[in-house]
Amino acid sequence: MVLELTKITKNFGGISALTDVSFKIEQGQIFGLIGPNGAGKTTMFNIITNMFLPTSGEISFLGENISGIKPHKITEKGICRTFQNIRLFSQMSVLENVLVGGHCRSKSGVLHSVFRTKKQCNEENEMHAKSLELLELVGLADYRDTIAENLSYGQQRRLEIARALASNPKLLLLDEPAAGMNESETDDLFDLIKKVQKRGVTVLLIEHDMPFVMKLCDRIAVLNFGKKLAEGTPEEIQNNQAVIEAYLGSEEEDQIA
Amino acid sequence: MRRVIKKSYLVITALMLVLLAACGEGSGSGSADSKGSSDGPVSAKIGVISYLTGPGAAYGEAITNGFNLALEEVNEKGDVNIELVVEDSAGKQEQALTVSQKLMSDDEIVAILGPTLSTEMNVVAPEADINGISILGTSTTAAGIPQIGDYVFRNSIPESLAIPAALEKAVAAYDVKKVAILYGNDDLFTQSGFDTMKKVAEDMNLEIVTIETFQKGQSDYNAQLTKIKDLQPDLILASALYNEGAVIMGQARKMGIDTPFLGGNGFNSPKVIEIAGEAADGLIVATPWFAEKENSKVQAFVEKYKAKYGMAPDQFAAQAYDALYIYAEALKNAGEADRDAFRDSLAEIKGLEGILGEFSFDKDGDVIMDPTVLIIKDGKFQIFE
Amino acid sequence: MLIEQLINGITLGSIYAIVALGFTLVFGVLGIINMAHGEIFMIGAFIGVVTTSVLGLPLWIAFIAAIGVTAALGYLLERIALRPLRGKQGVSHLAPLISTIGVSIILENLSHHLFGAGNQPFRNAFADIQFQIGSITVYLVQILIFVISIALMLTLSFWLSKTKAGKALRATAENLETASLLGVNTKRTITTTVIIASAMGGIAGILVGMAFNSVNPQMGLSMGLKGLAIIILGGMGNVKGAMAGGLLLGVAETGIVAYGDSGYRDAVAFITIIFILLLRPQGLFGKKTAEAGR
Amino acid sequence: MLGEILNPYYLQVAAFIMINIILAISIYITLSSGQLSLGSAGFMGIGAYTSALLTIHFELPIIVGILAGAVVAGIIGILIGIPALRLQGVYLAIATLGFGEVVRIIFVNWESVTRGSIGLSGIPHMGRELLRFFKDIGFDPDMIGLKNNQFIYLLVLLILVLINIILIWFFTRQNKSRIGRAFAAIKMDEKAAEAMGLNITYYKVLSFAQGAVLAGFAGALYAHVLAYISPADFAYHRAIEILIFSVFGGSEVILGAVFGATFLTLLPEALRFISEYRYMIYGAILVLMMAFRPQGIIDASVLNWFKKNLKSKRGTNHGTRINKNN
Repeated sequence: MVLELTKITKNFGGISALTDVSFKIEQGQIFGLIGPNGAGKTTMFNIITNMFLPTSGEISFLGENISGIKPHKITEKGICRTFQNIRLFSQMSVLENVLVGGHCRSKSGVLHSVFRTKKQCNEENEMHAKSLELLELVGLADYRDTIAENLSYGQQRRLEIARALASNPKLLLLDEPAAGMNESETDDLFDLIKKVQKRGVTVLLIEHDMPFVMKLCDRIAVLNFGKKLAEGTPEEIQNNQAVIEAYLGSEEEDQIA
Repeated sequence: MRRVIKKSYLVITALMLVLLAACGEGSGSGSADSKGSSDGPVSAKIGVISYLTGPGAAYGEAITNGFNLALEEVNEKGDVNIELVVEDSAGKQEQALTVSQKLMSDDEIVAILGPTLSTEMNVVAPEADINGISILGTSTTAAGIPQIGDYVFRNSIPESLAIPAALEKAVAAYDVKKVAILYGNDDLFTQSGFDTMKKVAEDMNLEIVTIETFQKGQSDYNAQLTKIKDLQPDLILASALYNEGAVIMGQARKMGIDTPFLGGNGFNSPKVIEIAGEAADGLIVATPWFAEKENSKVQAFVEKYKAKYGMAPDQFAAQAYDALYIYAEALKNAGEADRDAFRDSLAEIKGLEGILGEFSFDKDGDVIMDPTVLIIKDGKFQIFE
Repeated sequence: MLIEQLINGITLGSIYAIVALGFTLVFGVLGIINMAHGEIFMIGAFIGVVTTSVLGLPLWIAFIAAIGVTAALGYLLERIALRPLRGKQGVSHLAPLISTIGVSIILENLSHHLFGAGNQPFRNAFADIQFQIGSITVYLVQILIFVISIALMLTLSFWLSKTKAGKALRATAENLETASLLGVNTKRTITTTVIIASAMGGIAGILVGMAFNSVNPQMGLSMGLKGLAIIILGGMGNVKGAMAGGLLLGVAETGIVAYGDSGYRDAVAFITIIFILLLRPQGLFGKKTAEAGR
Repeated sequence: MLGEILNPYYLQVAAFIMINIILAISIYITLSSGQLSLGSAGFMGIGAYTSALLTIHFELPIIVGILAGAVVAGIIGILIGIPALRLQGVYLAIATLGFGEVVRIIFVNWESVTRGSIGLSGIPHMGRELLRFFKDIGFDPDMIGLKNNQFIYLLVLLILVLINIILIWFFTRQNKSRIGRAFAAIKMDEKAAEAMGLNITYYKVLSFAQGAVLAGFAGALYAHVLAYISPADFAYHRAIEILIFSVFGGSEVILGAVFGATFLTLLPEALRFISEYRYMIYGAILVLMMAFRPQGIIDASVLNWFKKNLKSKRGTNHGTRINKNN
């Protein structure tokens, strides 16, 4: 069991964004979280990474209760995310972005850094090598010195994934990774996520592109108005009557969009 | 990359030196033959550090005017031939220190006049002392300045001389028992004046009913004055610069406080009357400078100053005027433009008659002089009897 | 003495409040702390001196002149120091703060050059009208200042919440882009805001001149920092909070002079800033918001 | 010969440039993690007073005093920094502004220790103490043809230049490490940085405290170069002046701070008439810089240009490290 959410509820000043949502993600799965806009998907991400505290409920990661610990500690434990509205360090180079991602896996303090001790040199070299390898993985190796904001939209999304992978996550949270991508880019993304899965990383993703989700995911949970509507394999979800009723209209809209 | 940083650093250093060289130019290009020759007048250059730009520029301007007026007369007389090298300190310690270095490193400069503020003097004087060049403050009244070193002098009367003189007369005239003290606590000048006031009042066994402070830029003194009014002192000791002082008197009179005020050196200015109007009546100050004095030298100075600069001289101009005469006398007695000879003859000066009165240095290089006590009555400074 | 000091405190506090209203208006709409507001206030005071004492014109003309000049300064401030920064890519949220600090320095030194460093008396017969209530003297100016500050606060609250222009202003404050989509002329709204805020600074300047008979170039800085403390005390962008905060600070400062150590008078404001920001960043009267800044 | 070149005036100006560079770096380092502190004058004052009082009353060696000044400023920086971190952007700027003023007011009022506005005079002067030391061991500046004050300020300048080289080296290296990347990431997007596993609190306090240490350090040096300090030296205007050094020169790279401090210290010396309009020019610089070049005169692209030109001249790169150009 990688992640287990138990009865997560979140209220924003009386309005409830999530109500009693529970699901489990197994090691090595690609887990999809779908639902219409405003269903509470991104809120769920923010709660898993502890950017928001849940009003009630419990989050357990690899058997450990992680509710209430600081967001940066969450990353250290092995959960890392991307953002729906890409949040790269836009003035940094591509390589630097990935290096920042590896921050929590390195230790050199101020003095080691300034005096460039052996330990620090090795660490920096390792981080560089690893970052370059990740850039290779996401297909951005040629852009290592480009300033992040000059990348295309699809490239930026892939860079965010590389940056998140640099923290050696056991669980990777992707918030609408395919948004704004064209067909061939989406296909590349599909391959990329599969490769990530092969590296032993569990993936939880939010996505509106239904064919993409159905093709990619091992298991899917559906949120609607902050409640879990259904959970199961892609086939089960596609055939779930409640999902079809609640979702059909907006699914079509999303397809168009 | 490291090398790049180093290299850029070098480039910047070089740039800096070029700029430095640019700003140093011209300072050393004085006449080569200004050193005293055996016959004719003793020639010398004297450095002046003055507060010429910034909020207090008016002080520096008056001082420099005083120097220049005296300079003409002194050179005309023919005993000495002095050239002034004027530098601006902008009232800042760092700048005063840098320009003093500029002056001190010029071997032709025999002695220094200035700087304007006591804060600047605190920084410059030790440096002058270690370099063996005489420095004389014409407006630095804070305690302890001539004691900095053997080469440090002043001709401005310190508060420790002015305040007791004024207070004694005021106590006698108004039968003062209780005093209130009001002072600006974020300024060296007024703080130093306050220290003296408090000590003198205690020495004279006066009851200090309250001590109040104010700060620069403040415009509302009502809270302090209401408190003072309530305590009904016989006299208010106010260590303030005339700027704030005048406003304080204005607000006090409006509030119905008609107690006389006694101020320090900084309070003594015709501007008080200008700003406060009739509310200025009842201000007592001790000063070496009284423009109405029936003395031909004083009146000649006032006339000339008015003619040349279009305004009445204040005490800063007068002190500067006398200071240059003191320097001329010292130079004449020294007989040569030598820094050490100059210092020795300067320390010897005694009983020199100037527009402020008879002037001598004590053993520290501080001033010995009897101040005149004045009071503002009917919108005019008058001798306080 | 208590009542007299209370009157002193309220008078001072009312002036603080008017200054703070200008601050809070600009912050409320633009999310910018206008560090030049204190200096605009000071210029307003000098305009008052020049019109009445130097030119010998009546008081009401002084008011109009001060409002006119400070409003013009507000316009210039918006055009030169604020507008170029707006909507520019990669400009940090600190840029307007730094830019307005720049304007404040220019204005302070400009007035040094124009009016001299010293105090200028503000002589006006109106300032001498007084009433005797028992042993206590109350000046008409003191009452006037209090009334004007209350009136300005009420007008501003009413204007913001009830009128169309005010609603546009508040829409702009909520979100610049949305407001512009909704058809609000945001450029004009912002300019209006800065102009009105500056004019209020001008009014405060004249009132100070009348109440304390003293105007100098340094008072802008000291008053500006006090105003800053007040809007933090009262909650940023909160009109009623600014009023309450102003009175509170005025009375507190007077209190510390009357019953404590006058040397720490200025510290009251700054310690207030630190404590409020650390303990209750939304201010004494503000509502808590989810995410401040950015 | 040597004696003629070494005009104490130049040396003195250069010494102030060095101190101002340290102050500018202190602003730069706090800004590098996206925090604007207007309290630098306050920290400078804390450093200056700490060192001055220790050396005057306890006759500690100057170097101990200076280090103590930096440390005390740093500790207070941490104490202020931790709670102040909850504040963002402008709020932090204002809280620090308030802090700086409170520090000054305490200096003014705590007369038994600080002597109030009278200020502390008789602070041991770095150069004069060194001169005494050299004379004690039998060395007279005359031997190499120098006057006392030339020798003093030459020594002071050399020490300050050395300090500056060390500091610039230190912070350049720190900048190129994960620490520097963490600062930059926090500056660009705090939330994303946090999600990437950066301990925001730690790095923000670190950069704030480093800024405080530097300001305190510069203040202590200032005290021992002027030998006299008073509360007025550490007022709001000083904080603004320090800010301008960094904003004008360039707040994104350390050399920007160096350039800004150097240029703006020289400007009024080189052009005397400017002195009168100094603050007006400062104000205009702030406004214009924000409008047209918010990153300051020197930024990464200017440096890259330099880098390119220098590299092509030198031809080969001797470096062995693979991670040099990040």
